[in-house]
Amino acid sequence: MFQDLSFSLEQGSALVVTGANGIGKSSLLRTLAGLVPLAEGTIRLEDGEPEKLPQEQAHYFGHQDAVKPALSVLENLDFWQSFAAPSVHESFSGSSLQPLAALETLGIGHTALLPAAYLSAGQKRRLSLARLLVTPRPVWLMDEPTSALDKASEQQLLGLMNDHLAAGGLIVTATHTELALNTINVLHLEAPDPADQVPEEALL
Amino acid sequence: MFQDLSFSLEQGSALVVTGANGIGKSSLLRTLAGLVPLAEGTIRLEDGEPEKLPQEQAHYFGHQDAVKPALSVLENLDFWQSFAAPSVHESFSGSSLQPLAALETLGIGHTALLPAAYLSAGQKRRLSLARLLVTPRPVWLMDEPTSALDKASEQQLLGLMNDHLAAGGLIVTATHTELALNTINVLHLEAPDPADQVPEEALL
Amino acid sequence: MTGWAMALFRRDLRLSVRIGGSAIVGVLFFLAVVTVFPFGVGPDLNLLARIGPAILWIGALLATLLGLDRLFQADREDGTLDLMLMAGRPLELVVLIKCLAHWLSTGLPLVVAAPLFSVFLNLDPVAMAAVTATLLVGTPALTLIGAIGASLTVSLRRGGLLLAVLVVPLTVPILIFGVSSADAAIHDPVPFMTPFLILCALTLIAAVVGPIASAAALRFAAD
Amino acid sequence: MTGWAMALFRRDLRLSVRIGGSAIVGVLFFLAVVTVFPFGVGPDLNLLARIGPAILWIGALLATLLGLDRLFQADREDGTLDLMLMAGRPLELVVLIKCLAHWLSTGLPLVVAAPLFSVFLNLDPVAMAAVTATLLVGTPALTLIGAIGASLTVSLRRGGLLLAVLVVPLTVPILIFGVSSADAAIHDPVPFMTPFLILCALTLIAAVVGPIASAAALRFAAD
Amino acid sequence: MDLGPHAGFIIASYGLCLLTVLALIAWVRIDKANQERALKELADQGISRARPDQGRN
Amino acid sequence: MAFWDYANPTRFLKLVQVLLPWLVGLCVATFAIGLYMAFFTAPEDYQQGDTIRIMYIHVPSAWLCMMCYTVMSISSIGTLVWKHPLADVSAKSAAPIGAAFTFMALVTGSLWGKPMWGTYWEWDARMTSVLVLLIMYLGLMALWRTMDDPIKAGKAAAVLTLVGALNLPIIKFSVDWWNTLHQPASVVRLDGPTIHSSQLWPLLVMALAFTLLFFVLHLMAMRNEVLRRRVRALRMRAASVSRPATASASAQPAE
Ligand code: HEM
Ligand SMILES: Nc1ncnc2c1ncn2[C@@H]1O[C@H](COP(=O)(O)OP(=O)(O)OP(=O)(O)O)[C@@H](O)[C@H]1O
Ligand SMILES: Nc1ncnc2c1ncn2[C@@H]1O[C@H](COP(=O)(O)OP(=O)(O)OP(=O)(O)O)[C@@H](O)[C@H]1O
Ligand SMILES: [Mg+2]
Ligand SMILES: [Mg+2]
Repeated sequence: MFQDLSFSLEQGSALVVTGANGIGKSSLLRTLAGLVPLAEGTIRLEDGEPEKLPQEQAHYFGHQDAVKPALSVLENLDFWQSFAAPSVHESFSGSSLQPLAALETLGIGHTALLPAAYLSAGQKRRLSLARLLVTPRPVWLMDEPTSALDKASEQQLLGLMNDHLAAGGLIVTATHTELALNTINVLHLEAPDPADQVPEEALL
Repeated sequence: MFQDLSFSLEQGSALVVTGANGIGKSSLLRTLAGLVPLAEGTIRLEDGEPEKLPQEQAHYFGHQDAVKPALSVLENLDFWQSFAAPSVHESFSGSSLQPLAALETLGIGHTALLPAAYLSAGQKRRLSLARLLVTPRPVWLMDEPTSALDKASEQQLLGLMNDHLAAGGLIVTATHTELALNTINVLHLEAPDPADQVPEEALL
Repeated sequence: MTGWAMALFRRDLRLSVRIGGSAIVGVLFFLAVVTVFPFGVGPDLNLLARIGPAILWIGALLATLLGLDRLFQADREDGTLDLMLMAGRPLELVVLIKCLAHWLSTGLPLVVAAPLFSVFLNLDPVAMAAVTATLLVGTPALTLIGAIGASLTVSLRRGGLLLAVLVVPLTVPILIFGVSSADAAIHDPVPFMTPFLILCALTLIAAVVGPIASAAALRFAAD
Repeated sequence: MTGWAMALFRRDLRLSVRIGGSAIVGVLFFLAVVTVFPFGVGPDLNLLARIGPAILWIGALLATLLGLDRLFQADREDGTLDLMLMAGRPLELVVLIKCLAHWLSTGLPLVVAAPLFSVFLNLDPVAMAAVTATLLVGTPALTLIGAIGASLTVSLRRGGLLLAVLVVPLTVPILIFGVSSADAAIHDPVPFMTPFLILCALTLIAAVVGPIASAAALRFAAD
Repeated sequence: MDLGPHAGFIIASYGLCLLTVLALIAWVRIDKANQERALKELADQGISRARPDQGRN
Repeated sequence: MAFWDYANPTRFLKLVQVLLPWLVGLCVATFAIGLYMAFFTAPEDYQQGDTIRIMYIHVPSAWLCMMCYTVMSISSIGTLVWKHPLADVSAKSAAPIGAAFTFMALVTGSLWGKPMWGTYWEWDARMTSVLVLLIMYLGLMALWRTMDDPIKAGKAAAVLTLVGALNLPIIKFSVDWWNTLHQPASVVRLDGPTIHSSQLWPLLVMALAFTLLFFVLHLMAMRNEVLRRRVRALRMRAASVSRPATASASAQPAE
């Protein structure tokens, strides 16, 4: 899918992936998350916990919210806190919040006891975001994190992302809008000139 | 769902419905299309065919394309031409195209014989739009008609809409963007002050 | 048939042929039910012959009902159902035609497979013919009644099992008369035509009640 | 169980209790299959008693397999499955725990209902106890084997019937030993324990093979 | 009182009926308590019916 | 006119409040009388001995399970034709009660059948159609549980209820036909001879008691259902109304 793509990212910095519709931003993130197998090449997290795979030290925040409507908001979050293995080590000083505190931070504390079915799309998204706050992991992979969020929540999200960077975390995010992050690198994906394309295996 | 909403629309003019996310634009269009039952009030199409329901004289162009991937593009369109009952009368002079001509008009004539599964999102949307051209009906209900269309197709769509208006048709459309239509009325939906809300029947 | 009806019929047939799977999976499920019985009951050929018609009927019943869940769901998910409601065609007829196309593509293969499978159950030729005849007349009724369940569960993600549960009580009479006319043909003294005619009558009733109830349910589910 | 396993288990149980339906619908389907048989076979109590264990086993088999289609699908559709793959927990264990929770909420009710339903089939108390015991040991195996089918069909819209067709061949040994140990208990001379122990062994094998195969299939389906 | 040789069946049927009725009563009571608790929780959050119905039918 | 006035949910709740204590009292009293009569004044049957006492709960619960389906059918017409919100509340809350009465009829019938016929279950026409009725009740309950929008669920269930109402006579008829074909008249039962008045009176009193019990439970279940819908609507409001509070939440994670 990708040709000649290689990049490395320093601790405490963010990589913003941009490019046209359908160019492969989401696919890149899913590859980093270990959800799409890598045809060639490697992903390495230096200075991480060596016995863990890179994706086990990363949070993926994609288009789907993984919110169960039948459970209450708090139950949803509690589950992810217990289920996702935390990953901490010396160079990443991020700490984690308690579920209720995370919900408060994201402004949906008042819904904690309601079934998640009653949340609006934006509220669901914030609940999904709270996952990243309750389990510390150094890498955040975020696919269009600001979609379905209004302006205020977007600001708040940027604040959280900057805090994560400040704590020594990494962020890779795909986006169509400008993000005001502190330490930022941009990776712009472009379709190669068709004449340039290596005939793919899949074309057979 | 709506309180105190009433409007009437003249032959040959367009109504653009605007408002914040989740305010009920789509619901309004679906109500007009007869897909959501009306709790109170009436929809009347004066000067239409009296023996038909209003929704049987209207085309609905919503978020879903109703395109069957297993059928070819032409088969998809042919089906809708034979299936949807046309509705013509004196004050609406709109004529209809043959399926192939409609596809050509929308710039997807070359795909006519391909299975619709091969179309991109934007092409599917244009195929869905071709439905409105092959069966004449005076009222067009369009929910965010420009979504997934690029600039050029958007212009073309506006041209078609203006033609429809010129032929004496009616258009009701919900949109977040500006539309350059010739005869335009705007209906802006706003959330009522919560204190003002009449307790709903659903509240029991 | 008028033009639109023919167009709908052809489209539905084409879809089920092209998407494929559905007919094959239905017949395979039928086969699975039929083969599982000898494993359960033990290889007693007389016993199998005795309960053979029942097994075939029950297999056909389950295969039909469980295969019906996508009858309207596919159309609802891509927005086709909305447009059908607005097309200005009587919805009852639309349902009837869809059922017809569905039966042709998934019910008829079951009927065709029944004589083959009855070999596994040690049925003699008369019994084989009788079961096939009753299935030919009875499975359309199952499809038509099942359509009610399909439209009731059109908006649910877990349709299949619930559909079967809702519809099974409604199909009891069809099953009873289907099996008893097959049995009547096998055991000479009892007349075959009486239950068979009742079965035909039930199919006709289903052809009226099914589409009407199903169309009503679809209208309510539209919103 | 460690914390995360308990959390997963509790979540899955809660979900199936709250979303409701699934257990009720499974038992109802079981009941429907059991009642449909006499309609087919005729109200001959001796014959029913003879094939009763088979009917109960086949009913439980179908109810289990057809109820499995949402085991992973629901989690895949809302993105939960992706996150589970990244959670850093052994996927085989995750599958095992999900199967356990699923069995508790839909398989166990079937086992509990079996003695009740066996009254309709005129089973005597010994037969009733034997069938229930074999179901108690055998249905977990059905769930575990069925999980393989569930993960193979996780990305397909029409899971139910296809899943059953894929998995039925794999479950034949369980069915055979289940029914034959029930039969053995009923007809004194044959020893009950031999087939019953084989059934237990099959369940243990299923508890190993099922989660491993199922986890592999889920990993491939992830992309 | 003597219920004859089949006393067990009589007692069992009356007993099971009693149990069923008790289960129904328990269901109704528990359900009511649940709904009222939910209403109270909402009321504590300041959410209650905005205005009582004023004869709107 | 009175009916339509009380058909407003709020007034309905008030009416229930007033009516319930009386109904409960009446129900308990009737049960006391009925049970006393059933066990102490009613004679034992010369054929069946004391097992006849099972009749005093079997027959009323059998009647009630059919009446309950009738109530649900009427309510379903109310839902589909008049679109009245209380109609589907009534249909929904009747289903579990109907299922319970059907269960009672089945259980008492089987327990009566064992001493009388020597078997708990016979695929007799009457018993079979009651069993099918039970499946229908349970299916309706499952349908209601799986759809989360109560309005939609109500309409779907109403369609199914009415189709079932059409179907029940057909089932009854076909099952009769089916059974007599294979087992002509092997079932001896007592419905031929007219019952003596010393047995009829306890039966009627018990039937009255069961009917009152049905209404008490139905009213209570309907009240719960109204409350449940209120909770649902309020929760929706709770989730959406306080949305503005979000913007003011602190932007710093509390570290
Ligand atoms: C599970 C088994 C049984 C079921 C489901 C059942 C069901 C019913 C039903 C639905 C009725 C009401 C019929 C009507 O009023 O039209 C009824 C009435 C009655 N049943 Fe049963 N029954 C069962 C077993 C028995 C047994 C074993 C006996 C007695 C030997 C019995 C004796 C009666 C009597 C005496 C009546 C009243 C007859 C009448 O009102 O005409 N039932 N039963
Ligand atoms: N499941 C899939 N099967 C086949 N092709 C796919 C699949 N998912 C994505 N693709 C293709 O992969 C390409 C990259 O898709 P991707 O979703 O990564 O794009 P993107 O850059 O995220 O676009 P957007 O800006 O719309 O989010 C697209 O051409 C798409 O058609
Ligand atoms: N199926 C549904 N069930 C319950 N509520 C719904 C349903 N669909 C929409 N709503 C609610 O109805 C309201 C109006 O939704 P609608 O889709 O009409 O908004 P919209 O104005 O079209 O928004 P957008 O700009 O996002 O398209 C929303 O508050 C939504 O939560
Ligand atoms: Mg993307
Ligand atoms: Mg909209």
